[in-house]
Amino acid sequence: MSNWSALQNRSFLESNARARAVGLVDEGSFTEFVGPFDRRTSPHLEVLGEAVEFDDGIVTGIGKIGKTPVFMISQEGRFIGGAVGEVGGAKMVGALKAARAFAEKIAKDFPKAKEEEKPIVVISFETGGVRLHEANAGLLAHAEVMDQFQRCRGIVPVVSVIGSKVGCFGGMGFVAAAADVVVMSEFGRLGLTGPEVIEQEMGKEEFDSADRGLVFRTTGGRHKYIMGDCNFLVDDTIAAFRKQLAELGKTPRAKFAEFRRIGSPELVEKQLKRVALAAEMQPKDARDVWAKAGNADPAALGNAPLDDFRKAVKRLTV
Amino acid sequence: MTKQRKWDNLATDTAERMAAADRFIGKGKEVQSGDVVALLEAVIRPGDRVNIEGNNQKQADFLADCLNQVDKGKVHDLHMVQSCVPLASHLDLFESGIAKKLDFAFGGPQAGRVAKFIREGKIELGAIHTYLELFGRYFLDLTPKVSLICAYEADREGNLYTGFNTEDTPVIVEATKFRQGIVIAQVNKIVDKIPRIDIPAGWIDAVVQSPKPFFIEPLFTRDPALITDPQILLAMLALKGVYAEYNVASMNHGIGFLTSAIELMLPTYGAELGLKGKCCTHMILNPHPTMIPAIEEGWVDTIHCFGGELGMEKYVAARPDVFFIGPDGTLRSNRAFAQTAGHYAVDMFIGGTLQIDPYGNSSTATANRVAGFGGAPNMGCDPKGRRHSTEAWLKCGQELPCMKDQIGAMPRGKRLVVQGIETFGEGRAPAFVEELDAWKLAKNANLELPPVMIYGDDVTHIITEEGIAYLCRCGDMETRSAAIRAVAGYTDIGLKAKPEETRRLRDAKIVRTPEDLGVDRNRASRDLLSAKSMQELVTWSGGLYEPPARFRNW
Amino acid sequence: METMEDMETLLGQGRQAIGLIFDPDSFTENKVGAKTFDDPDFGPGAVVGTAELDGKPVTVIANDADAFNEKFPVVYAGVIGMEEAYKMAQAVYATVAADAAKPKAEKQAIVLVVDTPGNGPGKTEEIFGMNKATGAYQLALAEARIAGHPIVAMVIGRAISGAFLCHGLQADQILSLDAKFGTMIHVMPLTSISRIVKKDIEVLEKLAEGNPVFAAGPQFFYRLGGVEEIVPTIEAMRATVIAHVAEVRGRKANGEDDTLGPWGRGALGAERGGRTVRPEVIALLEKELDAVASKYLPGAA
Amino acid sequence: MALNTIEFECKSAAPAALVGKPLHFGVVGSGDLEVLMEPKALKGAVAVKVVTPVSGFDELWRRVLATFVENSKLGDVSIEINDNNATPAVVMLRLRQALSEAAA
Repeated sequence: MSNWSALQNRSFLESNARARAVGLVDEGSFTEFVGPFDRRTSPHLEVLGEAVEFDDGIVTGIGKIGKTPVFMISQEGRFIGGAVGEVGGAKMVGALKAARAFAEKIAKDFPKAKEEEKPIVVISFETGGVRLHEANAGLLAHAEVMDQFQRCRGIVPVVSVIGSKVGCFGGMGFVAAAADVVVMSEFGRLGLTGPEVIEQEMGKEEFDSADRGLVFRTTGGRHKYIMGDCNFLVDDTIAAFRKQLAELGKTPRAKFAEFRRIGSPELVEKQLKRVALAAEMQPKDARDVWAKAGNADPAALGNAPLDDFRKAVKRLTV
Repeated sequence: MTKQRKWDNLATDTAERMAAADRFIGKGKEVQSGDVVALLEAVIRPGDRVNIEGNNQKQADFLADCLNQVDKGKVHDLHMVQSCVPLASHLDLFESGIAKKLDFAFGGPQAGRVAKFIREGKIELGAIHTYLELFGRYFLDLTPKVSLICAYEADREGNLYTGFNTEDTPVIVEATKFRQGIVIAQVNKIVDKIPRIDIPAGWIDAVVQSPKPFFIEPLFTRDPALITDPQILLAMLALKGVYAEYNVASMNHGIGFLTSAIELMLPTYGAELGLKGKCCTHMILNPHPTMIPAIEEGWVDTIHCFGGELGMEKYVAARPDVFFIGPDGTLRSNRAFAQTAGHYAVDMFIGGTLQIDPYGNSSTATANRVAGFGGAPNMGCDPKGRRHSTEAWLKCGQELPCMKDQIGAMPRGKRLVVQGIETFGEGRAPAFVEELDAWKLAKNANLELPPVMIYGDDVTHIITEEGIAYLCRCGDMETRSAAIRAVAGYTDIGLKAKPEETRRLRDAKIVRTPEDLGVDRNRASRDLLSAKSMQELVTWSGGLYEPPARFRNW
Repeated sequence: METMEDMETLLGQGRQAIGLIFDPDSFTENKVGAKTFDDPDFGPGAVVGTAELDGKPVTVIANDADAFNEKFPVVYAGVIGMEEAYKMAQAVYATVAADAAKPKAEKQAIVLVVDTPGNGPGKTEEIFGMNKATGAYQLALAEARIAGHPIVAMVIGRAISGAFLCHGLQADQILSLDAKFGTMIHVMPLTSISRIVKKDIEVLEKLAEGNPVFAAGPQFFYRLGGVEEIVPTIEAMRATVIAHVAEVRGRKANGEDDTLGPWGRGALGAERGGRTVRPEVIALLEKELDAVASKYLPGAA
Repeated sequence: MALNTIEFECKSAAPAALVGKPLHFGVVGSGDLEVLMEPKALKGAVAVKVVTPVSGFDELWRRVLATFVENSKLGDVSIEINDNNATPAVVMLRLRQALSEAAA
C-alpha cells in the first residue's frame, strides 16, 4: 500500500498539514510550493530564539482531484498552534493570488473548459490567528488574505476545510467564514474568540473553558452545521473530506454563491434575522438554539453517532 | 476490696458527645446542612483523631469545609488520619490550627503545601503510608474517633449507598464504629429507597444532604489522542518482552499513558503476539476507559476495582461478567480488598515513574512535593507472604540467580514489578539519575526517609526506548547497575555504559534491545492503537461510556 | 469649549472626531444612500451616516465608545459586536448600491474613523457566529474598494487586533494620529506578548528598535506599510484625510489600484524595509507554480 | 537568545548511500522535530546541521546522531534538523521513521 493510499483512511484530525494536503488530492498529483526544501523559515522567530519550521507552518501547493486543479493551503497546528506570521501569511496570499491568475488564464485560453476543469482553492485551517512573535506582520497578512478572498469571488471558489485539533479562531475565524463553502468534521471548531478568553471575559460560571463538551457545543462542527455556518459535515477521514471536495470540484462555479453565508447585502439581512433571534433568545447554551431549530432532544443529538446525527438533525432555518 | 474498674470509657465518651449533638440530629439521623458546623463542634474534642474520607475520587468535601469553620477555641490540634489530602480544605485545617498532626498515604494536588507545612511546623507528620498500611493502622493504633465520610445516597433511616465509588468507606466505618467512634456522612441525596445498602444505618450517627454533590475527579481517564509514538514503542516492548515472555495473566496497571497504550494495543499488537486468553485475564484496576476495546474483544475475565471512574457507570453495569456488580446492578468498588488482591494475588505490577537511580530504586518524588505513596508500593513489591504459584510468578522467581543464596534450592516465585520510562522526560530532564530527588525532599520536608515508591530489590524489569533491563536476571548489584546503564540511553548514567559490557548483557538476555526482541521500531505509531480518541472509545463501548465533558472533542 | 490645541487624546471620542474631520455640521447620522437606520437600539456601538468632506458627500463609519448594547452586553467602550459589524456592512453596501450606476471616478468615498478595542467576546457571540459579522463587514469594504470607492481609515484611538482587521485594514489607505495622542495599534500590548512568548520585555523593546514586526504602536505599523501616514496633530487630521481621499481617487483613476488596500500596503512594507520577506515568498511561489502550471491546465495528462 | 546552530559530521564504519532523493519528515511541534535528508557526496560521511532553541546539548546531539548513523549505516547524506526540544528518544524515532520513508 502506498503512502497515499494509507493516508486515505487516516483520521484527518490526527494527520499533519502535509499529509492532509497530499491526501486530499489525487495520488501523486501534489506539487508543493515554497516547501521545506526552499527553507523559507521565519526570520522573526529566529531573532527571538524560537524554533523554526522549513515551511513556516503552512503547506501550499497545487494538486488535482479528477480533472479539477486544486490550490491547496494547509495549516500546521502543531507548529506554534498554526499561528500566521509574515512568511506563512505571504504563502497564503501568494497561493490565492496565483489561483486567481490561474483561473483567469483558463477562462481566457480555454473558453471551452468544462466546469470540473476549472480550479478551486482549498484551505485547511488549523490556527488561532495571528502569530504573536510577529504579530503586526501576521495581522497585515490576515487583511491581505481577506482582500484576496473578495478578489477571488466569481473567479475561483474558495473552500474552507476545518477538522483539525486547534480549530480555526481569531482573525482566521472570519477568514474561514468568508469563504464560499465551509466543510467541517465534528472535531473541527470555528469561531472568533477562544474558550479561555470567553471564560476570562464572562467568568467561569457563564463559560467554563475546561468543559470541552460546552466548548464543542458552542463552536464545534455539529453546532456549526445546525447553524448553517458549515455547509457540509463529513466524517473524520481524509477520504471523506476528499470525497466532498471532489463533488465540489464538479459543481458548477455559478452555484457556489448559494453556499455562502456572508458576502452580499441580502446575506447580511439574513444574518441580522439570526442576530435578532440571538437577542430574543439570550441562549444559555447552544442546545437552546438546537431546540429552537426543532431538535427535540439536543443532548441526545449531541451524543448520537455522526451518521444518526446527520439523518436526524434539523438545521436552523431563520 | 479492689476498686471497680470502668471498661466502657470509649462508649461513655461517645454517648456524652452524642448527647451534646442530639438537638441537631433529626429523624433518620438527618442533620440540616446549616447545623453541621455546630454538630462538629459538639462531637469533636481537641486532639481527637479525625478522618475525612476522600481518595482519588469521591471526597467528603462539604464536611471538610464545615470542619474548617468550627470555633478554633473549641476544636483544635486534631490528628488527621486519612487516605489522602487532595483538597485545599484539608490543608487549610493545618493552616488555621484546627489540625496539628497528619498520618496519610497520598498528597495529590496539595503535595506542595504538605511539604511546606511540614517544613514550617504547621503539620506534625506522623508517617506517610501506603493505603493498606494506613488501613491496617486504623485497626491498631490510628483508629479515628470521628469519621466524616461520603456516599451517594441515604435512605430515611440512614442506610447508605456508596455504590460505584465505594472505595474506602467500608474500612473507615468499620474501624471507627467498632471502636465506639462517631461516623457522620454527607450524601448527595436523601431518598426513600436506595439501590442497595452498602453501609447499614446502625453504623452511622448522622447524615447530611450536602448543598452540592461531592467533588469527584475522573483521575483514571487517559485520552488516547495524547499517546505518543515513544510511549507506543515502550508498550510494544512491554508486550513482547514481558507479557509474552512470562505469560502474565494477572496484574495491576498504573494510571499513566504507557499502560493506557498497552491497554489499547491488546486488541492489535497483543493479538498479533497471540496473547489473548493468556495475558491480562485477571486485573485489579479502576474502570479505565482505555480497557474498553480489550474487554469488548473478550480478553478480560475479571476486573476488581479500587474505585469507580466517572462516565464508566453504564458501561461497567452492562458488563457484569467482568466487573463486581451488586444485586442492584451497579459496581461495588472497594479499595481495601482491591489493594489486598493487588498486593498478594496479582503476578505483575507495571507502571511509569519519574526517576530511577543506578541501583534501580524508583521514585516519583520531586524535591518540594510530598506526594505520598497511595497504593503503588503494595503492588509494586514482592509480597513475602504469597504462597500460591502461577506461571509468571514462578518463572520470574526461577530467573533470580541470587535466590539460592537466601533459601538454598527451595523453589520460590517473584512478583514482576515493571517500570516503564523514557530516558528523558519533560524539558529533557533525565530519568536516570545518580541520586533521586527523594533525598532532597527528605531534607526539605524533614522526613525520616527518602520517600521511595519502589525499592530497587523489588523492581524486576525496566523498560526504556533503548530496551528492557531484566533486573530479575542479575545476580549482583554490579550486574544490575550495568543493566540499568545499558538502557539509560544518553543520560549521564547511560553514557557510562561500556559497549562490550552491554554486549555481554545482551548475550545473556539480561538486556534486550528492540532489535533483540524483534520489535520493529518503525511500527511504533498511533496506528497500533485500537482507539485513537475518546469518541472511538465511546464507539467501542456501544455508546455506554459517557466521557466527562472535559474529555469531549465533538 | 475645548479647543483642538487643548486635546491630548481623541481616545473614546469617535463622535467628536467626526466633528473635527468633516465639514462643520454636515454629518447626518443613520442615513447612507437610500438606507436609513431607524432603530436607535440597533448596533449603538457603530456610528454610521453621511457627511461632507471638503464639500463632497462621504460615508462615515465610526465607533461610539459611550454606547452600550443592552441586547449584547459585551458591547461597550467601542467594541464591535454582531449588530455593530452588520450595521457597518449595511452602510458600506448602501454606499455601493447608491453609486452602482456611477462611473468609477464618481464613487462616494468612505471614511472609517477608528477607535475600537475589539470584537464581542461572548458566548452568544460564538454560538451565533461573531466571526461572520466581522467577516461580512470586511467583505463589504473590500467589495466597495474594488468597485472604486475610495476608502480611508483614520485611527484616532484604539485599533486593536481583530477589530482593526474588520474596521480599518480593508481601507485603501490608513492614517493614524501620532502615538503621543494615545493612539494604539496592536494585536496585543508588548507586556502581554512578553508573557505569552516568554521573553523579557526589555529584550523585546530592544529588538523592536530594529524590527517592527511585533511591537505595539502606530510607528511600527508605519514601518511595515500598515499605516500610510502618521498625522502629527489633531488639527492636521482633516486636511490629511482630504488629501488622502483625493490621492486614492487619483490612483484609482490611473489604474494604480495595486498600490492601495492590503496588497498595496504589502508593497509599501517592503519599500519601507519592514516586510521584506513577504514579496520574496510570493515571487518564489509564483515562479514554482509557473514551472508546473501546464500540468494542471485542462487537457493535460 | 538567537537560535542555536550545531554543525558537525559523522561517519559510519560501513557507510551506504541509503537516501536516493531528498526527503522531508516530521513537524516542529513541541518536543518534536523535522528533518531534511539530501544525498550529498561526502566520501561516506554525513553532514549534520541542527537548529534548536535549546543550548547546552551539543554533545548529546553529536552522540545521538553518531549512533543513528552507525546503526543505520547511513552515508553521503546531508541532514538538517529543526528541533523544538525533542528528547533523544524522539530524535532517534523520527530519524528512523524518516529513513524508512526513504526506503518506501
